[in-house]
Amino acid sequence: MIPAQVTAPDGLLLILALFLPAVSLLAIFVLGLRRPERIALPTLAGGLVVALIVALQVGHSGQAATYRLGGWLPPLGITLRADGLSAALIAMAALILFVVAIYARGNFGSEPDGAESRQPMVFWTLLLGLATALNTVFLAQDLFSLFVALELLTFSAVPLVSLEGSRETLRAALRYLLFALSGSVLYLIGVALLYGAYGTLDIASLHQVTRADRATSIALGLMIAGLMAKAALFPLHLWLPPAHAGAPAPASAVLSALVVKAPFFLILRLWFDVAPQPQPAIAGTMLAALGAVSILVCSVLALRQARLKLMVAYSTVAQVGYLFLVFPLVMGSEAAVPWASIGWTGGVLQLVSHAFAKASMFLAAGLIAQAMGHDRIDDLGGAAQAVPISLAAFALAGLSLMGLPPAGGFVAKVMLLTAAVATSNWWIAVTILAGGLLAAGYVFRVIGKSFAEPAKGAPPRNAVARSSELAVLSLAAVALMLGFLPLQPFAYLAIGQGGLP
Amino acid sequence: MNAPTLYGLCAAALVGIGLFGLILHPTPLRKVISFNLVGCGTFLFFGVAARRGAGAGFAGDPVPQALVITGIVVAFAATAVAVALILRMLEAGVATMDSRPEPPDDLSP
Amino acid sequence: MSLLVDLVLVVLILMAAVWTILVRDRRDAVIAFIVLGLLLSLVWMRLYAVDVALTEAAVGGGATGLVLLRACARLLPVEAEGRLPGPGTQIAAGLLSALAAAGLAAVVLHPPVPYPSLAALAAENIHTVGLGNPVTAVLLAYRSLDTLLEKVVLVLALIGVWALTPDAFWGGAPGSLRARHASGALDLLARVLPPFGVLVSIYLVWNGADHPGGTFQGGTVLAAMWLLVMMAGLRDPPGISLKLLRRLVVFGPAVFIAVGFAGIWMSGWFLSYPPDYAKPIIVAVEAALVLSIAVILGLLVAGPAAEPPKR
Amino acid sequence: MNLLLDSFTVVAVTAGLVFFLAGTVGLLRFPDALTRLHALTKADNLGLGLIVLGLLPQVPDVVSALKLIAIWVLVQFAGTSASQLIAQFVRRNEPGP
Repeated sequence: MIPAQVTAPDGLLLILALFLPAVSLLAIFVLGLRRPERIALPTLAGGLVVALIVALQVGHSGQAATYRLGGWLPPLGITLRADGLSAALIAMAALILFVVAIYARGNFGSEPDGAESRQPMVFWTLLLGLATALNTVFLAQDLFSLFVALELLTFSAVPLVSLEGSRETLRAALRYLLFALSGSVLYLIGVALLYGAYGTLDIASLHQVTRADRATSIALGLMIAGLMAKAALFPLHLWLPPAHAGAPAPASAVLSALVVKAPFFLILRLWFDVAPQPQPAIAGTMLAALGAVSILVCSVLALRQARLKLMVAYSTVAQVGYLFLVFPLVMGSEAAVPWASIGWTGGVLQLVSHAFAKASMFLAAGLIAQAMGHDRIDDLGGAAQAVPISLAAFALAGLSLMGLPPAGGFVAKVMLLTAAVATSNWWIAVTILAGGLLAAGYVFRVIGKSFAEPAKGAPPRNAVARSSELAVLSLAAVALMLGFLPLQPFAYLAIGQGGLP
Repeated sequence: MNAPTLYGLCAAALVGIGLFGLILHPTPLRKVISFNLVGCGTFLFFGVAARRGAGAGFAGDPVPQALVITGIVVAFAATAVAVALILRMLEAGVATMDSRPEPPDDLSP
Repeated sequence: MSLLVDLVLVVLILMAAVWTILVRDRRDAVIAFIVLGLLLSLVWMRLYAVDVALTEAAVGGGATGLVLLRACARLLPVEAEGRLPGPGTQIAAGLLSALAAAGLAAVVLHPPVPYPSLAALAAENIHTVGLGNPVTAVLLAYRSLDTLLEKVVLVLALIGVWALTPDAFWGGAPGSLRARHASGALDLLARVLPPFGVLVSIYLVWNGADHPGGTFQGGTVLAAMWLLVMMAGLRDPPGISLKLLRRLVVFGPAVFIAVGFAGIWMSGWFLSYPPDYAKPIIVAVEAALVLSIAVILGLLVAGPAAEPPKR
Repeated sequence: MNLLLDSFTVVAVTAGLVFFLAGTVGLLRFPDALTRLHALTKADNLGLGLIVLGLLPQVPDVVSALKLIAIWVLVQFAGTSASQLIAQFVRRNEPGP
């Protein structure tokens, strides 16, 4: 059973993507350092290099990179596989994690006496845990391994929410944990049913054998419902705003930019790679309808928040809603395969550009709060003078959320809009436009207040680290640069899709 | 009706009962217990798949059995984290009642 | 006749499950849940899944039950039972749950023919890893990635629990597990039982290569012995910054990852074993894991630090 | 010889089951915790002892026999300690006679 061929070096990099951060977190745990970032930062830099090499190799060879753990072939063994989409997403995750790490370097002050202290140790180990978890979600091809990956993600993300330890954040963390666990267990029931029906959990094998029968529909329905809870799709979004707003800024950035994207990525996988084709139109319409409600309701809620971080968190629910619009747009398109359709491409680009924009926005919100000593939107007067770079980053990231040129969000939303018009889904087109207007409302509200005169007797402003501000700006710049991509399906993302080599 | 089918129905009922508890109970500890019930039902589905897949000299398909072992341990870890959170929340709540309440909108940098 | 036994078990399980949900007192709910766990381990025996039966009894019923019971003991005086939602919500919840259960039951009643299984593939390949117990072969060879990642999950869960330590107590020890009215009987048990427990856990791991048993079962027994000693008050939980403790936690996963990387140059793939040495390597990995699992499970039960560190 | 051993097994195991049954009836029917405990421990010890004794002639080798005996001893020990603990709990919580 052990194949004779030697390992391809590109495949081996996938192992590094998983275990480099894992080894590093174990090292931090065992060494008990005063400054864990001295291990974590180089690891995340290494992770970025690994992810970029994988992405370049996939692009260069035009083929997905695969690795079989222990040499075992599926269905008995587990495969890691980086197709174009996975490669792009691990590169995205690695870049955001690295920049967030640079930002957070000075954030968790450590004890002067050389002893390990709680917040740095927990933050850095769990950040590395998130790196392992995200890479596993993006690369693993086995539905049960993906369950373990989701649990890795949950266990890394939840304690970050309550890092500060106040009662509110503990409550938010507990609610998040309960939602996440319920989602996992629903997903796991689906895994059990699929194994009972097909005797394999390997996605590529399932792709060829799934039938449109009752067991498969129930299994996929439960799995997608569970993942919806984890992705905070309306009406299962209640946990997200307090959790993402309560976490420290760098943790919020990673949670909003990356962690909620992982369950959506799995829905995408289930929908296009596992489910028997074509799916019932009603299912896709339902997901899109929930996405549309997410966009409208949570954008309005974002507009009404008094606190900056809560506003940004509600905006995350709204922006994740856009991702769910993809399903009817792809089903109605004339493209031969989903990834050749402009709707699918727009969805993926929305995922990536929102990740960069939202990471930048949360970090900027953190810096603004740090400088002003509070994050009440109405009292932000003077922020424009205090932290001009952060506010500029906030505004640039805001462009992406609104869908204005030249931001990445603009290209993504125009693609979705085009697809909606082409497939005559007018209600989706209207939702996209309305969501953009609402986003403009909440972003400009912050900008406007920040340029106001500071209130009399305002407390002195705290200084913020220049390196943190540059990190925030660089993320916003990436979100902006994505706006120069052409308005068409990308060949890169199609590499290795649908079981192609 | 054979034994695996019977246990399969039992698993379905366990999931249903657990989901009911998960929605019904307002207190977090009861939710955690209900989550464990759903977990038990889920694992039993794997057990049914294992028993039905008996063959090649094994009394059950070993793959789902192994998955269940992994799953049980993960569920235990989840329970431990949830319980620790519940207890800590309680302590924090008790602590803030007698100490000066902090202004809710101030962030410590 | 044989089906009658199954039927009785199912009825008992469903009674325990309903009791768990409906009983008012939360301690009663936990006890019903523990009973359910024990009944389920009987079910796993009836399904010829002895490895799972051992794990369910040790982890599912035992360790989970202990965590929940300890939570009850600390919650009881403080937190009141919450108010149940109104009848409308209750009916909606009931309908939703019934619908889910009915859908799942329908799937169970119509299994595919022939039933898919990986048993044949697992049997075909088991000689290359030299094991007799196919479940161990799945856990440590075919699907070793899951097992390895799950160890990382356990470490992260431990960090998650420790993250709840109040800042001033970081580095201190979890609160004493000593039972409030520890007695002679518990004391005697804690002095006499551990040597046997250690023996049993070694047996479970050693035996697990070829017969039912394995790392988790062994690790849980070991953890139970440690917890017994702590509950009798013979030892208190160690400080969470203790170097030895940290090393024990990391030891198993680190060995596993190292063996994984060694596999690359020994036999070509990450987490592969050279055919001639597969069994001894696997048993060595299990032995390393058992220690770490025992320590992690014990620490997860003990909870976050509750006293300032001793300087 | 075989018949003799087999009939010994049948008799001993049946007797053991009777003790378990008696213990269970006692658990259900006796009025308070201490007497219930009394019925349960006595009957279970004897019942398990008889079952183990009855099974001994059926085992293939000495190691298995030792395992059976070890199980009995451990259950004895655990049962005794557990009932001690329960009894102490009862005495603390109920005003004694």
